[in-house]
Amino acid sequence: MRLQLSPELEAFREEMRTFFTTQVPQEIRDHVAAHRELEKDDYIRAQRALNAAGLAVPHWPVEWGGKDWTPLQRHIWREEMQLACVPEPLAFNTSMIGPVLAAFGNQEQKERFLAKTANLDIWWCQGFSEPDAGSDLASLRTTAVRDGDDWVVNGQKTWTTLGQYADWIFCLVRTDPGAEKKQRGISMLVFPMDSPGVTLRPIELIDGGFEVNEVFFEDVRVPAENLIGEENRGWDYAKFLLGNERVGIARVGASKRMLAQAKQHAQEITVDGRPLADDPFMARRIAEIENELVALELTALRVVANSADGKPHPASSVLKLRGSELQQAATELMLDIAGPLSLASFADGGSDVPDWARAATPHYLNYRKVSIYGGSNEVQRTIIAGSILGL
Amino acid sequence: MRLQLSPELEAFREEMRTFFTTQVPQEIRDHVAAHRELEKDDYIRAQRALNAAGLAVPHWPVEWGGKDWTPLQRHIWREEMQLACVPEPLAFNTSMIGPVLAAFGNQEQKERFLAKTANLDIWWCQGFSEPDAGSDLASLRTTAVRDGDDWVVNGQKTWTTLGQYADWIFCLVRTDPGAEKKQRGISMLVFPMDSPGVTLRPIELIDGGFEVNEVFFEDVRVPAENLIGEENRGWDYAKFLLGNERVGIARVGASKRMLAQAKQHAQEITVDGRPLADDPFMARRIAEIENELVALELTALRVVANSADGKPHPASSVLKLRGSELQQAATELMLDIAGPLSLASFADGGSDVPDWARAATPHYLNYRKVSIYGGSNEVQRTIIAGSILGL
Amino acid sequence: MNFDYDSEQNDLREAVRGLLARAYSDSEQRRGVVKADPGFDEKTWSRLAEMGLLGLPFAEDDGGMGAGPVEVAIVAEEIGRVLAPEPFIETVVLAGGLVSAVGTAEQRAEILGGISEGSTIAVFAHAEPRTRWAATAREVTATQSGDGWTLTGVKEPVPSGARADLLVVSAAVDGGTGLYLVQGDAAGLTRTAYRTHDGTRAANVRFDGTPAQQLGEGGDQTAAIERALAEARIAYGHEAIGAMDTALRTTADYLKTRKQFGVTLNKFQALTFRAADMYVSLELARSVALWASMVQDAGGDVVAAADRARLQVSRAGRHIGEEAIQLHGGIGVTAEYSVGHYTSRLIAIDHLLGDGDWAAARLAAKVADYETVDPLGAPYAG
Amino acid sequence: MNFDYDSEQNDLREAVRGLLARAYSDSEQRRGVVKADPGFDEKTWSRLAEMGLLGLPFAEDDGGMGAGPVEVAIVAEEIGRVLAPEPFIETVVLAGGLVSAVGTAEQRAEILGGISEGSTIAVFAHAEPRTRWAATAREVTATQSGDGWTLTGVKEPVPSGARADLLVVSAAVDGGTGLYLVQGDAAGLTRTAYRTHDGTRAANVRFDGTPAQQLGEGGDQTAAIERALAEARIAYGHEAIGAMDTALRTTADYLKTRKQFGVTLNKFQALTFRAADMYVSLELARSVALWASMVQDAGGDVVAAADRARLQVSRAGRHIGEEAIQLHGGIGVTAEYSVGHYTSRLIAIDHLLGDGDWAAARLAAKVADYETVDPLGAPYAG
Repeated sequence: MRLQLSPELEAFREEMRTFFTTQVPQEIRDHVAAHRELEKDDYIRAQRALNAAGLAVPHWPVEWGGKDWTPLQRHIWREEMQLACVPEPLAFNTSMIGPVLAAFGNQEQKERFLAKTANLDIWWCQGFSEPDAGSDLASLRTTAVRDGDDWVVNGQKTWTTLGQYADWIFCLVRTDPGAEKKQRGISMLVFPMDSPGVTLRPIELIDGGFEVNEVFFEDVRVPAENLIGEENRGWDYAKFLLGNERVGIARVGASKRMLAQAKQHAQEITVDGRPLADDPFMARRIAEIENELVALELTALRVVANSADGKPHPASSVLKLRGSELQQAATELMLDIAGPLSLASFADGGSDVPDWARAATPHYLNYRKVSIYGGSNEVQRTIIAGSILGL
Repeated sequence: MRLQLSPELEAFREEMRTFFTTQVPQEIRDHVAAHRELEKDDYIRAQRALNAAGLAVPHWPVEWGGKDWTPLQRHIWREEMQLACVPEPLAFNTSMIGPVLAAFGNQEQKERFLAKTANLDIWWCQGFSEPDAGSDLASLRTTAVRDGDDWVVNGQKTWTTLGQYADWIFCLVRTDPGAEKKQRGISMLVFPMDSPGVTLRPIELIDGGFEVNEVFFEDVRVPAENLIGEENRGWDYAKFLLGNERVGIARVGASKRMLAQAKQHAQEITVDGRPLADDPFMARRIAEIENELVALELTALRVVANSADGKPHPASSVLKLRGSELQQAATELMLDIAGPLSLASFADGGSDVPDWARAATPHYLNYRKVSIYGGSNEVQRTIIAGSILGL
Repeated sequence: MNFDYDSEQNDLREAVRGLLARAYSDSEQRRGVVKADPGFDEKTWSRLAEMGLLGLPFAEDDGGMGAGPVEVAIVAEEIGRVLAPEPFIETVVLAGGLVSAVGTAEQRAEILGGISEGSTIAVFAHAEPRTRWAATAREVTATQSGDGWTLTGVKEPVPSGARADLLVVSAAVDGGTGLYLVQGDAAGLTRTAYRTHDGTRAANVRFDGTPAQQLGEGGDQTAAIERALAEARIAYGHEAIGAMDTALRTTADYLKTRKQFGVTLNKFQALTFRAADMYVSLELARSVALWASMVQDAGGDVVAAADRARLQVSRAGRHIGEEAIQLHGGIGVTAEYSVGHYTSRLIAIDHLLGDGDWAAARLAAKVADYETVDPLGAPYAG
Repeated sequence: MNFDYDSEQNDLREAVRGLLARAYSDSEQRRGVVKADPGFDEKTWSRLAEMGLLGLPFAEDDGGMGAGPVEVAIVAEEIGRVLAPEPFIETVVLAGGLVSAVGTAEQRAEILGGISEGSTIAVFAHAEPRTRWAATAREVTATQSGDGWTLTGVKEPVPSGARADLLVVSAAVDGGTGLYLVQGDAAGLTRTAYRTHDGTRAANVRFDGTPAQQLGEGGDQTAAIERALAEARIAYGHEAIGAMDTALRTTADYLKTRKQFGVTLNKFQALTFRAADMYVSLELARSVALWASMVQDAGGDVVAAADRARLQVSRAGRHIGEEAIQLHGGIGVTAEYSVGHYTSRLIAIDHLLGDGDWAAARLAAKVADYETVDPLGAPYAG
């Protein structure tokens, strides 16, 4: 057991920190810090800045731009990115379809898509969940029927995040309705969002924002060469994709950043003329969340330090569960620091309420999602009880 | 809606308070206040003092010593008793077998048992739970087989509280193993604990005390007239008995008493020369528990004020659940006030640690039981989800 | 001692429920209303007036109905049940309450009459960008000028502050905090309105030598403000109870109908137990809210009772609001489904006039002053 | 940066586990041992000595093994796993740690040698009836008499205080708190032993002009005490991790085998989810405990790290200890079944040397002094 990073890793961390804080446009990082919604162009500029330096897809195979880093290096890379408020490379591109294409796509598909996917020249969105297939994804109903050289896709997807910006969609479709096991009749297709028969309906969220969509398919014709991997093997690719980078979801760096902001704002808010930060209850609440974050970060480090052999450390299932709880605790803390000012959520010019306090409630409401998406906390508990405790 | 008690009820409350604080031996009430184990004789003296004044079994039928009080009067009676640290009349006698005998016993049984039961001339214990029939009581295995004028009982009971003091036991036994519904083959028998074939084994608890027992039956012969009510109707009597006085289990008065003691002890403990009570975190913790207790007491009042018609108010299922949680919160508070002194649990002469601090940890450990017995908190949640929310 | 509504109170409850059920039969209807300024439905406001609800607590001499806090609580709970966005508590309980408590006979007759008829929407402009749930004013100051007064400074956020016809304004003045009346069209008054997350409106209200009339006979009004805030906290508590009740019922219905893995969600014990815990939180909070109204009715210590209700309702609101979304899953965070709006409103209520931690700190400061709490005795029974 | 034991550490772990598995193969065996004074098994103590564990952290020149905090942590975790009642942390980490930190070469050689051989049981007599987890002494005072010292006052509770051959005693002296050595058979020493709820022993230790020898060169030893207490908190944290690990495993096994309503309890999702939450608490606490030992090993701020470990382990211990009993039901509160003893020991550990709220208050006092915590950086990396 050793606490310190090796000199090489210290240097690596310094290199990442310097790059993220100097080479990614400041105004984009300011948007992230203030929890303002990013424009499509902000995502693209940030990811291209990373990609130009070879830092967008370090976990990909080297021949497609990967870095052959250790899990610990990837962890440091991600944490420093979050601490510096750099928008992470689009997960749909870099953590989801990219790795699937690299692992299961044919050579032509790799050459056609991977470079553009890394550089966000193609913006991908995900077509997995359906109105009646949420946690129970395998019961999806969208169908693809072979017709000549095409697949004809009909059905509906939902919760498609940032679909309004997407050029292409990777989609789970049922290609064998007769399969004895419903998981076995599913394939993965990719196609342009502007294909005839694709329509998109934005869904407003309780914070007033639009980040998810319903996507409808009506006789969408998809060329046969857009099938990824083998027919009816889509479920395996989906599991591979969803299991990918489980460690990243702890989002410790992002929560640490929020907590640091909370401390600062607690200094700015005054109660009877004294800073709220001097209130012992507020200090104690911050200290308790902070200690939980230390525990989470150390657990993430245990996981990455031990998962060099590839198979995920058992404790990794803890990361999504507690990571989402602590992200929510941080947003709730910010909300309560704002206190009466948190009412001014959509104030604009002519308000004396600071930006961060205006953003507090929408951010709190929006973050209710983090314990639901990407495998709800109930799913995580099921995994822990089943796979780890054998219950 | 009206807050105040009527003048009559105010007078009633005053009468109860005066009686309990002047007519029940002080040293017994001091034992209760200090959470010291009571001697058998303490229970008996306390109950006889109440019974002499007609205050032991107010909820029984008038002809057997009952008072025909309203639920609110019974609530006040119980709360004042707990606030005054008066040991409550033995539940096995007054809340369990007594009401069952009064409702379902034959005239001879009533005359034979009820007066002695009210006066604790007979000490009853309960023979319901078995090693493999806890929450799932209906699967009990103890059998009674008819042989001439007797029932012959074989089997084992457990969790028999204070069985070591008991003169008689009321017992659920399987009299029809062939019944299609297992609930339908159960009868209730009563018999002396010194009957040949009855043996008792005390079970030590984690606080070092002995309050529950295993009871073994080997060919115990019970005269046929000791069957209560009808053969194979025992399950109905058990449900009647367990549903009895659901309101009492909130134990608000007892928890209020503990909280008052906690406040006092927090004044006695010094931290860096200042009373622990001045620590803002301690004050806040006390205030939060106290407010939960106020909420529980008001909910209990809502229930009793509305259940005059007999059928229990839906919110009554909340009382056991939250009542046990708050009893445990109060014991944990006391434990943390004692802090380092809580280690001295079994100190005797020659210790500088005050009695209350010595008792804190055993009391905390002992009170883990209150969320388990009398229908565990899991059972309570099942009732709320099912009967109230229809889930 | 009893917790039952009498028959008139039950009738009132049914009448209010019926009126609001027509106005907000579903969440889409409310969404439509709150999209446009002023963030509520003027027609519904008139109907509330026609039913006499806007004058409910005011003395009959002042043009009101002379009803008590329990009747106000009934209306507030029904408002919460459907998230009616009309500023009932802001206008009737808070602004109206202050006018009826400290106003001159003339002011009472004029203002309370107007509120009761629905012709005057008055709100209390009290919160300031740099104060936090205080009963006093610091940033807006009042200066005597001739026989009138002028106000200078900023109030924010002021619920319905831009729509209001009349502002009751707290301002620092020699000897404490005074109360003043400012007309919506007064000179030197700048109001900037914005939507709040719960669909209602609030405003930044800027006074710049704005002419104002003193409310009542003057002097330090901190005690009157503290009391009015306490009565409003109790009323908001009842609104929250109504909202929690609907959120829980909606969640239970969803668990009964939504299928995953081939079965309805109520087959998952971990979910039904959490719904049971929501019920426990709701019923405990309901008990304290009802009690606080009875304390007010009995003339007891309404400020202390309001703190207790605030703490209990705040904890319950967080618990139920967050669990209601979580037990729904993704649909719970969409604006197209109802439950998230309840969570949003519960959070708004919690940050109006003091949150749970704020109330807990106030209770903690006094906890050593007494041995036990007797909710039926002093200081609550009056 | 890595969290893996090296092969020697794994061997140590296996050896300790094997030794303790023989000594405490089941909960009844431990029950038998703790029934009789001194509350632990002297034979097992000798075996720990033979394996070199009682000299583990001491310098080889002082008769020890020169091992580090990670090795100590491994022993502590194995002790917790079976609730071994031997006073390893009290004697080796706390008393031994103080002697090795401030003792003269002569004192170190004599005392640490005796501890390593198992011939001397030394404990730190520090807690006082009227102080609360302080690093200083108030109620026991030291007075110089000739070339020696005498102590007067009371220490309580002192773990294994009556059995100890040697007491390391903190006492108030001009200029702060000093450390003194008192022999078990010293004149004017009265020790009253009693059982504690977790089966171990503690004592009231009364000094009445009791002759004592100064430990080390004298002067204020508060810093050394603070550090030794921190190292003991970390070691107790590992003992708690071992105990929680067993409590969770025992609970999971019970859920898999215990039947109610015709099925095993692991068919009840509400129960399995709670077991999953216990696992989350355990693994998070384990991470901080391991980290704290690494901070100590790296020469970082061990006091700050110990506070973090204390808070995390305390919260986890309450959660897991209480849930372990609740998920078992009635059998969990009996002394005849193992799990309740784990809850009892976890509570004892929590009240030795400072509980979770105590640690949280210490962390809260410093939380404004820095922006973010970097557990791999200053002040922890040394």
